Amino acid sequence: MIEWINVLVQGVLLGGLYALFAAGLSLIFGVMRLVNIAHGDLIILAAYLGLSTTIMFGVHPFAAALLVLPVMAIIGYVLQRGILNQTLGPDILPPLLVTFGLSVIIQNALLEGYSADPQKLSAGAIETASVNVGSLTIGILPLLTFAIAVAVIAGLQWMFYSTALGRGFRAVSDNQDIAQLMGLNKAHVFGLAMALALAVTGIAGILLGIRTSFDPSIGGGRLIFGFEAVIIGGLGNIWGTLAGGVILGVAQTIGAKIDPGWQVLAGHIAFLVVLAIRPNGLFPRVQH
Amino acid sequence: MSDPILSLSKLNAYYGDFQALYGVDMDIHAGEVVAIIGANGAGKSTLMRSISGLMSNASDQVRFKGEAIGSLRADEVAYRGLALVPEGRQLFPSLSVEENLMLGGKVGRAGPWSLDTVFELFPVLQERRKQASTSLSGGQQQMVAIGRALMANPEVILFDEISLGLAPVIIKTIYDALPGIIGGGMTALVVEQDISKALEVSSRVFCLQEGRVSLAGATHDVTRDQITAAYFGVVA
Amino acid sequence: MRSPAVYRATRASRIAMVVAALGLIVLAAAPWWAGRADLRLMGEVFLYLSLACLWNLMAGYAGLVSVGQQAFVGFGGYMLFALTIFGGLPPIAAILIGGLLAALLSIPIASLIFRLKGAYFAIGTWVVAEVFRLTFAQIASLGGGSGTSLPVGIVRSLADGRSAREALSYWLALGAAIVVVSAVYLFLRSRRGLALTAIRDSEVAASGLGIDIWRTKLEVYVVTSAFTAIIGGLIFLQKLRISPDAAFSVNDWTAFVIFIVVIGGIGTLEGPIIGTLLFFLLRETLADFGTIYLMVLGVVAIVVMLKAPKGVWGLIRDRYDLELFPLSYRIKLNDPKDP
Amino acid sequence: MSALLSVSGLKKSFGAVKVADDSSFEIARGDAVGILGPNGAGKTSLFNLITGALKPDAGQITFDGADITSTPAAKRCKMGIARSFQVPQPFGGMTVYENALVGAMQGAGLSGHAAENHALQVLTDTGLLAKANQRAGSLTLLDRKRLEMARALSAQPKLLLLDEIAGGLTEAECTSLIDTIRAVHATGTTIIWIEHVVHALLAIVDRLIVIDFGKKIAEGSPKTIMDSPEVKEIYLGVDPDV
Repeated sequence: MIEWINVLVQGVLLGGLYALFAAGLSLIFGVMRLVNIAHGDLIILAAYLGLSTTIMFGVHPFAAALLVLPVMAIIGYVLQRGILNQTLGPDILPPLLVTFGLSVIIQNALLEGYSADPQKLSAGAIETASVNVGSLTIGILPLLTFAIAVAVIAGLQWMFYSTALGRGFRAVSDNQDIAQLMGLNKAHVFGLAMALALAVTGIAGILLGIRTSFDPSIGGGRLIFGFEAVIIGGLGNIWGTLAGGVILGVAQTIGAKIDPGWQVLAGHIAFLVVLAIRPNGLFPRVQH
Repeated sequence: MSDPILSLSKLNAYYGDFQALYGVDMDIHAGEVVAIIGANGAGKSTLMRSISGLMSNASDQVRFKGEAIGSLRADEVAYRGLALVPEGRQLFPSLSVEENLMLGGKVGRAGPWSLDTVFELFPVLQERRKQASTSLSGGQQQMVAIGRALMANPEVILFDEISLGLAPVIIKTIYDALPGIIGGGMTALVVEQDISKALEVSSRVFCLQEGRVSLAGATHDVTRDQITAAYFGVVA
Repeated sequence: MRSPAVYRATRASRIAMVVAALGLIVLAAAPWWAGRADLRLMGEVFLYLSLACLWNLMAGYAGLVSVGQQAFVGFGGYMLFALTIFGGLPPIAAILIGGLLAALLSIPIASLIFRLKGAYFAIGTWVVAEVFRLTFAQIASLGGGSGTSLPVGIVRSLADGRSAREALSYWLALGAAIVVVSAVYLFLRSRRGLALTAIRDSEVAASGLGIDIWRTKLEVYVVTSAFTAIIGGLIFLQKLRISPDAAFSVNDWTAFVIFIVVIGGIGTLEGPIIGTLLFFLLRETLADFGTIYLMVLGVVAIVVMLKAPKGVWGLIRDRYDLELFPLSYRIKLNDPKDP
Repeated sequence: MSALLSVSGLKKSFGAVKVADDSSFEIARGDAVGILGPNGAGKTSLFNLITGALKPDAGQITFDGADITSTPAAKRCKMGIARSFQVPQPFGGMTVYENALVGAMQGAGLSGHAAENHALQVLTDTGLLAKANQRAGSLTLLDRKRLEMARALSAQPKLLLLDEIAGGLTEAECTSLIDTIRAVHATGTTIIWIEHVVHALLAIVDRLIVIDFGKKIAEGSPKTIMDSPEVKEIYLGVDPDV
């Protein structure tokens, strides 16, 4: 019994990481209807940036985030205004193909720069620290990851609904032409949205790098986890994204409990089951 | 006469291969209220899109206070003091009434219009400020759309078919509010398919037919027959 | 005045047909004039050409932008191994049955992922491919995660001697490409093909004119899946070794295929052919640069998509009004009057 | 004799906006009916409901004796309902002739030479033959509107729905359009026509239906309707006293 509760708790906490993968994806889809195939590779890029920063300056990965986040944000803004804005439109192929191209470029650039050897961010004692709750042992790092995920999502929710920036995001998402009439330059607004999304991706990348080892080829898998969390939770609902991440995480830990080879597969199957019974996700945004 | 505040010279507009406007010339002076009428497809909305920057044209075909703005983006035009109340209201559904209005004020131009003065003009909006804009009636939505454009404190305001899809009694309410808006010296272009309403508020009228100006003159000079001829292209 | 006549073949298409026929004779004789490495390379070219044609039919015409075709490439490959090793079937029969099984399997998959729209459909297909990969990695008798080789006995059963096997493998690839290109061409030329082209241009108008969009897309998806699996079988018949990562590689079987189609010209039959030739030209030229070559490929794909979204063939066609595959209906006006 | 199309209690709304509000009417075989109403009154939505592009919230549609309320759009076309789109939706990558051929093959269910000849005939009738080889995407707006009608006719409909096809035509073009529609009507095709160019409409139809806010507010002979002061006010916005 306690074993299964443990599985459940681990799954929920793992879901926090997946929600972080998903949050950026969800944000840019919400604002500009863009699905970024390179999203997973950008997470891995952030992990490598974190790695280089820790090595170069000899700092803790959390301190490295102070550099990685703004760099990722700048990459996002430049990418959006330089390339991705030109792909937006009714046709889905240009953004898909261009981000696919980016994915191949990022993967191979990382391969060229860092080789295919697995790497890991070393965060010291926190990696193994844990607290006991009753007879459960909960790792501090997963707990912290989950808390960060909740904070990030709460922050995004607040930004979206209570700030001028968020108002601009919603307006551009509703009607680009009319938003432009109100003095919003959509190219800039999209750039800001991508900057914010990649800053979140930066957080996700560093936490991923501390938690597990990574290599240039694993971006695609992270994209899929994020995507599954978004769809399970329901498009356009940012708290739903957290719920989606948690469901995915729990499905994976249950799968792993049955057979270690089943971890990822169980997550995919959970996703397909949700798709079969609730094609709009579990918590779709209510239409007014 | 002083220089026009808004001036169109030989304005051509295209959608791909299709030419929607053919060499439209128009001078609008500060403080004027000008009506633009014409049948469906005559090019009225294209004209509004061209002036407001939603459609890009040759730079010097549209001039605002002497500056060539024909090729500027809509947001750049908005900052210069030109606002559009779009056809069909087009409020932002994810924004509340108040947020819609606040976004209108984003360009931050100084002037008489603020949340308070807009609520004074349309008191019903104050009661509903926190509501989703989609929960309002058509007439109330139109008030938000007008208020949103006013919040920019524009020098020239364009009204595109503001009576569209509204019941006659509501249209009357909206038009009754117009003098309070443009009485303050604001320049206005009123596009309407409700011809009599347009003529009522305007001092000059342009009629468009198939992308060309088919009639132009002072409102009190043009006759109903002239309008019918210019509007339909045939004498009824 | 005689009534106007409808015709389809043009001078360019007739010339292209003759050139293609001559070219095919030369290609069919390749085992007698080409070296072993060239033969292998050409076989690979034909298999990529087939994959590109199939993906183009799905994405360029039916609007089903899948990034998960590796699911069926890998499935076809694994069926070759499973049906020959455990079923004792001859390899070619195993490949064909693999295609049939893929068609059956694609129906329930379609009923699930057709619920996703646009780019989400694309990633949904990728999830399915991952499910395939992880599932086959669980099958211990096929080598699990590390994969397995085709037993020597089965390889020998193909033909006597290595050069005969390599010639056979080449001919199978050439034959597959001919079958796929012809099948796609004949399909697009038929009334169903016309309906599919209409869907490509406007779904709302197509459904208003009596075209069942869902069914048409399903048919395309099922047929494409079957052929893709058969090509997958042939790919791994050439390789003689299979593993989950190689069989279900998104880069090898989907990303490159998409790049080929987009660079060549999506939504045309000529595009994938030109794209395949350019892809291999680029690959052979930059082969020594390793990962740089892949980055260049990514950049080329992005630049083409942004600057010339109709691809190389789109540029040529717009400029010269050329059509090598006579799909269009043209009207010969006998009495051209001024409108 | 039973009606070809019968609509009863049809309701459809998008949020607070009602595009069909308890609409009921019947169209007899061989009728030519005009629909009037201001922009945004729900005219095009009515066509979307009849053709199956929209699902009604309530109400019933019967066509040719069969309940088609939940029949998919494609099937309705095969049963004999074809429409033109107000905003033209050409198959832009195909030629003008191929556009018509799609209707002939799919909608009318013809094949081979029968389909090819029918498509040619339709292009001849609608004056598009000279542009048969042109890509539909490169047509001017006027030709796109012609193509809309040609494509609808190519499906050999029993009921033809025309959505604002006369707007922006010159007088001569309008006359030839009227002739074409009259010829189609003469072959027994039932027509419902939404049109702002009233004089074109009046040349064809023998009955008018006026809608506003999704509600049918008047129905009758063109003369009664056009003389009705309330219609003048609602539709033209012109004060009847002027």
